[in-house]
Amino acid sequence: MKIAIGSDSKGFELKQQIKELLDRLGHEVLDQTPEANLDFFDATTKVVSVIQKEQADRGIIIDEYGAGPFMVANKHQGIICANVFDEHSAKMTIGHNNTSVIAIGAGIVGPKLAEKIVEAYLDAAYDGGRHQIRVDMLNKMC
Amino acid sequence: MKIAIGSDSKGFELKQQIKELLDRLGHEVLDQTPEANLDFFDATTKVVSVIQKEQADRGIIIDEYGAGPFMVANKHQGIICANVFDEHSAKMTIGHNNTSVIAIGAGIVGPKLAEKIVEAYLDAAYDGGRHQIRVDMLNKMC
Amino acid sequence: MKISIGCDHIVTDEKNNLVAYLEGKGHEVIDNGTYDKERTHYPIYGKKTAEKVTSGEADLGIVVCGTGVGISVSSNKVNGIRSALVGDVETARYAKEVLNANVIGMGGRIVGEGLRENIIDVFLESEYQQSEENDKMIERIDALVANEEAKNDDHYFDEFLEKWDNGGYPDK
Amino acid sequence: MKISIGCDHIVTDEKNNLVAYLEGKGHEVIDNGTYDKERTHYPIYGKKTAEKVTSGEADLGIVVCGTGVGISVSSNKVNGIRSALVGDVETARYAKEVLNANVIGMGGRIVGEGLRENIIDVFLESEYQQSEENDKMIERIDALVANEEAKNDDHYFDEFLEKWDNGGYPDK
Repeated sequence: MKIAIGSDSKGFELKQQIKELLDRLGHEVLDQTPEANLDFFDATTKVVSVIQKEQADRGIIIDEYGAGPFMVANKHQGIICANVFDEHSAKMTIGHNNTSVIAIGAGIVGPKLAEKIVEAYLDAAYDGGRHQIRVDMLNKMC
Repeated sequence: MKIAIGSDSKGFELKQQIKELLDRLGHEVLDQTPEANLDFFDATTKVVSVIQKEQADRGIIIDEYGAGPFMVANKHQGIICANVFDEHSAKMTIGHNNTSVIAIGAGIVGPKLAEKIVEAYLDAAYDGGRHQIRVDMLNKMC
Repeated sequence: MKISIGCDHIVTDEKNNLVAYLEGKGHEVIDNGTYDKERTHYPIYGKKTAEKVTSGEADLGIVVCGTGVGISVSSNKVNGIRSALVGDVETARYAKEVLNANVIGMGGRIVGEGLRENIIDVFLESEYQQSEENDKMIERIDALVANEEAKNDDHYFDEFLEKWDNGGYPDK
Repeated sequence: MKISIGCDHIVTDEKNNLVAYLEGKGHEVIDNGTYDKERTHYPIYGKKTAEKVTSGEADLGIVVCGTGVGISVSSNKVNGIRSALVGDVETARYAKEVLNANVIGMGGRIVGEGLRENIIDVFLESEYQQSEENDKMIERIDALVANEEAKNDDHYFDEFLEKWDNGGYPDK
């Protein structure tokens, strides 16, 4: 898969580690924030823009809490972003919400758990079916 | 308070950060593992021994998951150790279990959350009362 | 405080328990449903709950679904809402203090009841720490405007509900 | 699999739901109580649940109390038990694969039901990854011997229960 990734300064170290994981898993990584000095707003906007243009399959944004990227990403048309702090939710939110972007808070989620979240997120597929009405509703909202 | 702290190699970096936090909060830190190459068994044994000798008020052990230190610490006479991954449990387990040692998994818990866990753990006090019968039972077991 | 709350059919019991918890603490609660366990769709309740906050009828909102994701995303897509999806106390505190979040979302099947209550306590008690930096970030987030015409339109989702009723969505 | 399960009075409903979940998946469950919501003491149930594992009556144990701490500590103080207190899937996987944990503990008021079920699924499915290093660590943990005489003694806690009945513990 093509994965767009970005981070602010506080998420930079974890982003570098997740990039290595993505490499090992054989994914193509599109790093939208090679610079380490962005805020979460700019980092999120960059990743979201790549997803909106369908230049990547999924996006990952890392800052300290995940809460800011969640607020910013979900204001964008067609973007469904989950702030993920557990492996089970990572799997469920793809299946039910067709989540195209996840946010991870590097201050809250440890690096091993973050790796497992990313693995679960990339392994899972959207269930479609009855879930599509909710996704249609979200996409109409913005 | 006097805080005994220890880590294995994978918890070493977070331990250094928590030591700085404890300094800032005005606690006396007794670092039982200045070396970075221990396993969790030895790190745990060192911290537990200080608590058993009543040379420190509370103990903190950091490795990758917290699960190993939990197993080791709770095999020791008079030791009640919690593996803590949320701030609410950090507070509750002092109040109800009179926990003398906490374990934190640096691979699971991010550094900001770890700080909040340690703060909540050190701010809380044992409730005593009806909880003492359960603590007596634990202490008889070993 | 006046709290607007909403959930989907997966966590109706959990939402009802939260309503009782909040009322027990002296808060006034606007319960936007859902009220039973009949299958329904989280954006309806995320939108309703959020709109009570932007209209000023409620001070803050709480949304819950299975993982919390769907309903908190839908609340965040309402203009003027800054919604935080959390699973721990500290993220709730940060979201209020730094981002002045006005809705909090949680997964009723992810976060246990005691932790949920503690997260809500901290979210309600925490105060926005005003600063030029924080104000500016909030302005930037609020400037990302979604569809304004959606607001307070109870028929906004009718096209999808009609399609649903007509079997347009395969019922997995 | 044969699963031994125990809880305190704070999470009886949650334990009952887990029993139903496990039986629904075809497991045989030994329910060590508590069975109602009358105030009782978690070490009684942690010890009972663990002893069914060391005796071989059950393959694995599951213990739940409010935070999970008290009951999992008591299970771990039984000789031969390696108990893991967890709040996430990966720690459960690690505890089984590396430490061959035979009891898993969770906080019924901390971890939501969906996540609890997923954690248990992963714990039951994961297999111990035998290696010299892992074997050696487990040997070292098992060599930390608690009171052997405690095992399977249903009157082990009588002195404290008597004191409790006689008002020896102030009832906060």
